[in-house]
Amino acid sequence: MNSIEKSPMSFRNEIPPVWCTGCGDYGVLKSFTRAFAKLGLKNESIAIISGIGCSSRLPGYCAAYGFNTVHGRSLPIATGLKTARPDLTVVACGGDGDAFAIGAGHIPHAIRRNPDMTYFVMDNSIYGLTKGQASPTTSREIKMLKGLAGQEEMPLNPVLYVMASGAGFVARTQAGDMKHMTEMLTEAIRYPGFSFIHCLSVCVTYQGRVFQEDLEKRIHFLAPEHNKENEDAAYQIARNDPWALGVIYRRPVVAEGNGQRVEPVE
Amino acid sequence: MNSIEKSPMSFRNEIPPVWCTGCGDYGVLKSFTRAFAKLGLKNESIAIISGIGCSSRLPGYCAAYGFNTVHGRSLPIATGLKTARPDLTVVACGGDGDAFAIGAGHIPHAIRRNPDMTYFVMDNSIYGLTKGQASPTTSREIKMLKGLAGQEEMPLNPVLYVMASGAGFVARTQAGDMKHMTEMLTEAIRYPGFSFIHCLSVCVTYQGRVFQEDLEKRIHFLAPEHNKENEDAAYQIARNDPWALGVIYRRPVVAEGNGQRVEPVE
Amino acid sequence: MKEKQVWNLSLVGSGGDGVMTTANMLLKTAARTGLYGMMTQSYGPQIRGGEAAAHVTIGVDPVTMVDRKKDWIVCFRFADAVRFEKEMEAAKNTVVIHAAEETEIPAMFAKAKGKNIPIPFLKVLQEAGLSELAKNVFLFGILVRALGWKEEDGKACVAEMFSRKSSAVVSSNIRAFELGLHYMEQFTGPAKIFKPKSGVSRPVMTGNEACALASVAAGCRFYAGYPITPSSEILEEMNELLPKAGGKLIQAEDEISALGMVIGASYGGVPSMTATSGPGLSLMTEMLGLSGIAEIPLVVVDCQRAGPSTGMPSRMEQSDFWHAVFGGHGDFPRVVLAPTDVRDCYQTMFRAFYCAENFQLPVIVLSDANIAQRAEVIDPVDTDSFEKPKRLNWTDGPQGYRRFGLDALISPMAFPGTAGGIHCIAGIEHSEKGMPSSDGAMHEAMNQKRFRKWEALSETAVGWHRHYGPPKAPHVLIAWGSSAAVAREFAESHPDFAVFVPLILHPFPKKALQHFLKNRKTVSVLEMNYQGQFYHYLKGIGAIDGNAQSFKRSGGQPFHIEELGQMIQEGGIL
Amino acid sequence: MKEKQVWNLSLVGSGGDGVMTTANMLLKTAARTGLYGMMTQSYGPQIRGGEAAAHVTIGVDPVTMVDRKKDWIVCFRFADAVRFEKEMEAAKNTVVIHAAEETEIPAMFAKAKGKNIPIPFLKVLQEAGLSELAKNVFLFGILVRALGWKEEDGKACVAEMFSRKSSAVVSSNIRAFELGLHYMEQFTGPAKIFKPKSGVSRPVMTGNEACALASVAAGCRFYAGYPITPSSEILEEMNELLPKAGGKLIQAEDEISALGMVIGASYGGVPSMTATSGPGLSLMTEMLGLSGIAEIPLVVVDCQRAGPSTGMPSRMEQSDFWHAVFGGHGDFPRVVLAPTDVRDCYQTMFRAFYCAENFQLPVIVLSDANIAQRAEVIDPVDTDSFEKPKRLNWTDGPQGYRRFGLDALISPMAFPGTAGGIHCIAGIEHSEKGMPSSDGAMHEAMNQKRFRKWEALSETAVGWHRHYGPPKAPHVLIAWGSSAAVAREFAESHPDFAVFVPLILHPFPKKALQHFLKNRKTVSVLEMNYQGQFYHYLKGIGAIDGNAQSFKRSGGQPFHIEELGQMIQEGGIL
Ligand SMILES: Cc1ncc(C[n+]2csc(CCOP(=O)(O)OP(=O)(O)O)c2C)c(N)n1
Ligand SMILES: Cc1ncc(C[n+]2csc(CCOP(=O)(O)OP(=O)(O)O)c2C)c(N)n1
Ligand code: SF4
Ligand code: SF4
Ligand SMILES: [Mg+2]
Ligand SMILES: [Mg+2]
Repeated sequence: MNSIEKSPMSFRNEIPPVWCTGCGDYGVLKSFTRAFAKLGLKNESIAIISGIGCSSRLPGYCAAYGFNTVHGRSLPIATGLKTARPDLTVVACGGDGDAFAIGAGHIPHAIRRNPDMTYFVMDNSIYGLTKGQASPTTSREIKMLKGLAGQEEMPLNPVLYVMASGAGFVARTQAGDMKHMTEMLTEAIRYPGFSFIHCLSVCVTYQGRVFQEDLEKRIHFLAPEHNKENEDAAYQIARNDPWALGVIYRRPVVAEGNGQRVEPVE
Repeated sequence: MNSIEKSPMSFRNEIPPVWCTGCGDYGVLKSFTRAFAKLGLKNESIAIISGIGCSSRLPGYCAAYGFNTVHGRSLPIATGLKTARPDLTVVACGGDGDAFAIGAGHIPHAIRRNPDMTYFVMDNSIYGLTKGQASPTTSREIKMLKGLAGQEEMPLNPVLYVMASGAGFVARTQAGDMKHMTEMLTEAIRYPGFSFIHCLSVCVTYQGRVFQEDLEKRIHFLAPEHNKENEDAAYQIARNDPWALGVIYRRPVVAEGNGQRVEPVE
Repeated sequence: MKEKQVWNLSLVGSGGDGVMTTANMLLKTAARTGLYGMMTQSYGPQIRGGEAAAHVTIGVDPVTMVDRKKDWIVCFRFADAVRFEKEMEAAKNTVVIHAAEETEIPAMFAKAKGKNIPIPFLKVLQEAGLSELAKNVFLFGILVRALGWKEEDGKACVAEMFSRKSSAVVSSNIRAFELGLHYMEQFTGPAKIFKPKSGVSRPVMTGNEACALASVAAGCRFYAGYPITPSSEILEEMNELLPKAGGKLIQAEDEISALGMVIGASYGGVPSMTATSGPGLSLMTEMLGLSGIAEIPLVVVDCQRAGPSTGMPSRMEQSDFWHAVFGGHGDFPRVVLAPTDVRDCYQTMFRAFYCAENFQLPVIVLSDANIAQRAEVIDPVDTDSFEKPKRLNWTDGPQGYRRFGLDALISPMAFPGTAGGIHCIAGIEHSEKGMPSSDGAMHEAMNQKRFRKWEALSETAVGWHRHYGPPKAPHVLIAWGSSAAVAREFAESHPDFAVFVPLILHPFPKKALQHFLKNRKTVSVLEMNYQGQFYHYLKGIGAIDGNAQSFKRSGGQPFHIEELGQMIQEGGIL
Repeated sequence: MKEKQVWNLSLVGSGGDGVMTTANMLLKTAARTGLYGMMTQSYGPQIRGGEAAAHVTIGVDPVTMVDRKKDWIVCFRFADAVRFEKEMEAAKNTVVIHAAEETEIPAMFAKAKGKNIPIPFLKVLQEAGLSELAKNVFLFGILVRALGWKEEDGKACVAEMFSRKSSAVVSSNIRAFELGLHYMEQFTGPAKIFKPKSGVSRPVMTGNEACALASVAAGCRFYAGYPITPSSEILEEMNELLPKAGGKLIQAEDEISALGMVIGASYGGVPSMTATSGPGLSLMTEMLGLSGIAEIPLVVVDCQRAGPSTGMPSRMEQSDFWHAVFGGHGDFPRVVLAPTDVRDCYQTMFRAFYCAENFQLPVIVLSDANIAQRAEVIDPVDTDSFEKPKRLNWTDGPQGYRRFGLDALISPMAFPGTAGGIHCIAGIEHSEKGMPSSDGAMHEAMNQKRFRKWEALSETAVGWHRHYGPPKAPHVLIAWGSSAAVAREFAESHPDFAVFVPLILHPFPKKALQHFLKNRKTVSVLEMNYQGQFYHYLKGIGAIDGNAQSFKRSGGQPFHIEELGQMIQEGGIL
């Protein structure tokens, strides 16, 4: 695949991001370019489809085809594109609000269809772009601390949600670790079916330092003995360890048809 | 509660249902009226909120307040009603298309908010009202057999989906067993928090006899030793036994506040 | 004015009576013998198995509408017939055929002094050793005789209808057919004899089938949709057609997703569409705006039904017009087309893709429950004569590709995969290269760019309208969609009237109308909705003036000709 | 025409410079001293920490708009100022205050021959032992002196601003304030002295705050919403207010759900609302129709921003008008209101709930990014004088409750819990009792019923408009929403002009306008959108004729008075 390895910078355009200094999204952008380079992709064969949010600005900074669509709809648009154009490498991305609030209904269905594409969610547990309202993943503590609406609402568990919808590849990473992000993304893109990456990320403006320190304290890599092809083990992690980083689940590829599909397991 | 037990018929109005002869929804209607009678509810204190579909016609046949809303939106409307009017007994209901296709995005959020209401889904694995297209729960075999769109799509697992969203009460029943349905519904309404009932049902017109026979062959009650308060056990059933009937999960009620809420577990 | 050579028949029954099959066979046989025809269906509230009526009109010339006045009415149960009272009128010469067991003739048939033929269906079939299920084929035999059609044409149709069944089933149905044919002889000679103008056999199809066939012919290769009455057959038909044409189809989880997928596929360079009805169109509103600002071609067929909200799902109405033209926040160009009948669906879909692909904007086709689901015998369509949609793709060029160059009327599209055309687009207002901009001047310039296309399209769409009636007729009726037929029919028998029928509603062919209206005395706009949506639109754009009248009512049954006559009279025109 | 007593100031900085805080303190102090004022904010593309500008106007009389021509401009970095060039004009007398390090004065200030005052902010603060963070309070001191305000008023404001901080923070900021106050003395006496007409202190608030406060006062007890710029502050404010008023709030997962929850709560008998912006309004389309057919009261505030699609989220536009009036499949009545400024939001929200609750239909309030987010010193509002919304509830009665009785103009609502009022409603067309019906005649009757309410409401809403200018002025400008201010301002200095401002847009006060237009020479409609949405609407309903002119442009900055002057000139009116 990597006949001539391109530099990550060749996947970055000249546009300066609008993100706040210190925003986790900068790291994600770097890891995107690194993964593309590592995979030896042609720039024009990549399409990055996002919704709306700070994180959804990402496609605008890549030297690849990009579409910053409307709030919550990256998956339908990416699915349509990939279905019509299976030759492309399609990556959908966006924030936790985009994915799990307004976009939540598209997730199980994108997964059921199992297109060979990757969905990368930058989860800062807040609505960044609209200035700090609670997202579906905001913890009750933070909502109470900040006096946000929805204090009685339990947060959603993104990894469990996609597992339950039948995703074949599920990983978690964090925006502070470029190396790990790049690794996860590379593996996800290579996976011949729908792959999901949950990226813990920091919004320095609306989540701030306490959140970041807490995150850094809690995250840890999956134990090396974790068998990612074991669905039971994956469910254990998904349900009980929201801070575990790594590939949580990878359904074995039973047959690769012409569309490079993973055999769906019912 | 049951000072004077009313007759189930007192919860039925005079309107003849439009359903096909033999439709599973007739049984569901009966079990609704039986459960209301058993619970000794006042007719006017009940509000049944549905979406659009054959099954969503149900509120129109009950002697209770009813609202046959628009396709896929029973949960937001029911949540708004229950939040504004906690004194009411609110039951949302509808079909598998209504719930898991167009309505799928509202489910995790209704669950996160944990209003004290019940959601009853009549799952006939087909779009009845629109004449037999595949729903998110239609099996791949049936789609292939009938030449329906979406043959490569894996069906959704409703019980697993609501479990992963954090539902506190999850049961499965079937439209052919009035006694069991009534029992499940009674227990669900009594549960002080969001309760979900997955009701396997038959569409005689678009699913027909083979489907029904298959269903009857496979369904079975949960083993008596199943501990419904054990989340691990519940996940095992949810993941591996799509034909098990009974209360699959019941999160213990930690504290009943003034709003009779179940303490959310994060 | 010569008498129209048509025969109007209604068949009424309940689930299991098979009246729809009989009606279908009738229409197919008409088509086979070189005649024209149309069939509409009507159901009671029951999901399945309730009362149902089929209304069939057979004619020597193309049939444009089903008359309310019936030549023949067949009913298995009078109680069922009464439920469809509003759809069929028993006139003086109406022949009523009914099951012999039904003895109390209801009031609605009081006027029918034609003939009254009780038939003991079950008895006759039993005596012939045939199952009750063959009742509808027996009836078909009766009708073929009544129409004086050839026995072999009827037989061929029966054979075709049951071609997937066992030979035993076929032969017993053939016997039932023959039984009907001969049974009728004891009562009457042929009720009506048509001489077809030519013996050429023609296709029979519904508007939804025509939309699907035409779309694939026009180059559509991606469809995503969510089922909804009365549009679902387009989804189902495309599911048959697209794989064969190398295209793809997704049944989406909802309408937002459906149009999102269409946008994704079209962004990928593939002509794409969806179909829906009012509630779905409402849900697609945000996506329409995205298509507008990001200049992504797409086609939406809206099979209108009575609204608002869930409304009356199986009844026609023309009340989504305002939403099609004005729906959605912000300003963006869109095109709205409307076929008037099944055959029109062909040209309309070609034009829809032409507008979408060539001008990079969203196109809405306003069909309705009537056109969508009625079956017609149509003259074959020569799609080769239609202009093929063609997207201006960017293939290569100097550095600095600008997706939204302000200098071009139509900016070439570089779709993913095109080397050297890399760019990022958004639903956000943007610079020429697609970068986000919040500059008011750039926004104005981009609005101008987007609407310039729409104006250019308006110049291209010359002749996308029809007119009928004498050029000097003092009174003009403007009508669109399936309501155009009744206006046209009215004008045929009223030489004082002329009719203008736009096939493109927005941008509206204002010049053509103004030319047409020269020296006329009155102008009226006919449409089926409560607020007079099209009428107000025409006034708003200055196409008609304050003296024009609005003829309108809510949806339900199609307009009938007496109704229009009454509106015209009440409007003081006649 | 007398000179207006106003002072226009712009403050430009980057994140951390704290210009918004300074501007806020200025406005609050103005309010405290009995003056009026207005403040608008503007940001660059950076999410946070980028360039920002605050535009403040202080006046003796109520301030209706921020002028583009500035009396003073303060900038910490010239580079930032240049980015806001379109929003502020440096005129001959403009005083420019800038950081001393910034030496190259950009071209935009070339005309400013007023004064040019470089200030070494850091140095002065350092010398006084103060942190750089106090820069903006130091600046506030300078401005208080320039305006000749009382020291104690300024101090009180600083103390209030930092009231949640430690006393050390408060006292060091007070020192910074004093430093500024005295620093300025070396350069100049007061720049402008206003004598307030009374010393009464007035509230300062944004349009979004006013909407929230007024809604709760009007009886709203349920809110569900999804964040979106520029409406999110209504959600945030309601989240503070509702619990105290015994109400409930839900942050929904999307806008469809938000309006669904509102419908659910309102169905339960509780006055309910949501707020959103264009993309959200588009998504709410289907729910609006449900409210219309099921006759469920609800209020939606749409803080319009530049569209279509995501458009320019922080920029104003008036381009959701068509969608508000015409959006949605099928026919259903709805009411559209528009405040023209922050204070108007009070009365508008009362009227919105009055229309919704009393007439059982959906009401859309068209605010915009400008009104929503600008802060104003307003005269207190006497909400007691407003008519209180009142729903006609059904309490008890004889058997046979009919939710949609055709005999009543307003049918009483029995909400769940009401004994004896049990019924089922639907988005499906229905009988008087709410049962599904697919009968065309019933559909027509129900449409009539629904629109009768709307017509009755139209008769009630007498005087829901304003006019300005001489009754015999030959030229009329029609304007709505925040664009009304510039029309009014123009007319103040042009006695040949009169202005008509509808506060209810739909149903439109046609009679009042026609009365107002008698014997005028020209009529023009001013609005901020590309297609001239309001203009075409007025023509469509016959409120203006073909001679009327349309003055319009896409959104971005508010109209300024020279711009309007030019439009009028180009229109051949002046
Ligand atoms: C239909 C619609 N509703 C709401 C919005 C406003 N909006 C823009 S981004 C956003 C959420 C941002 O949060 P998230 O998706 O987590 O992204 P982040 O900014 O945190 O990266 C919202 C509510 C919108 N643009 N469109
Ligand atoms: C917005 C919208 N989209 C589509 C429809 C059409 N529609 C009505 S019911 C239905 C699905 C019915 O299936 P299900 O929910 O499983 O109910 P069932 O009829 O099987 O009981 C659909 C697609 C609609 N009414 N509204
Ligand atoms: S607001 Fe938060 S998420 Fe948005 S750019 Fe700033 S730090 Fe990043
Ligand atoms: S179509 Fe199916 S689901 Fe609908 S009423 Fe008939 S049997 Fe029931
Ligand atoms: Mg976020
Ligand atoms: Mg179903």
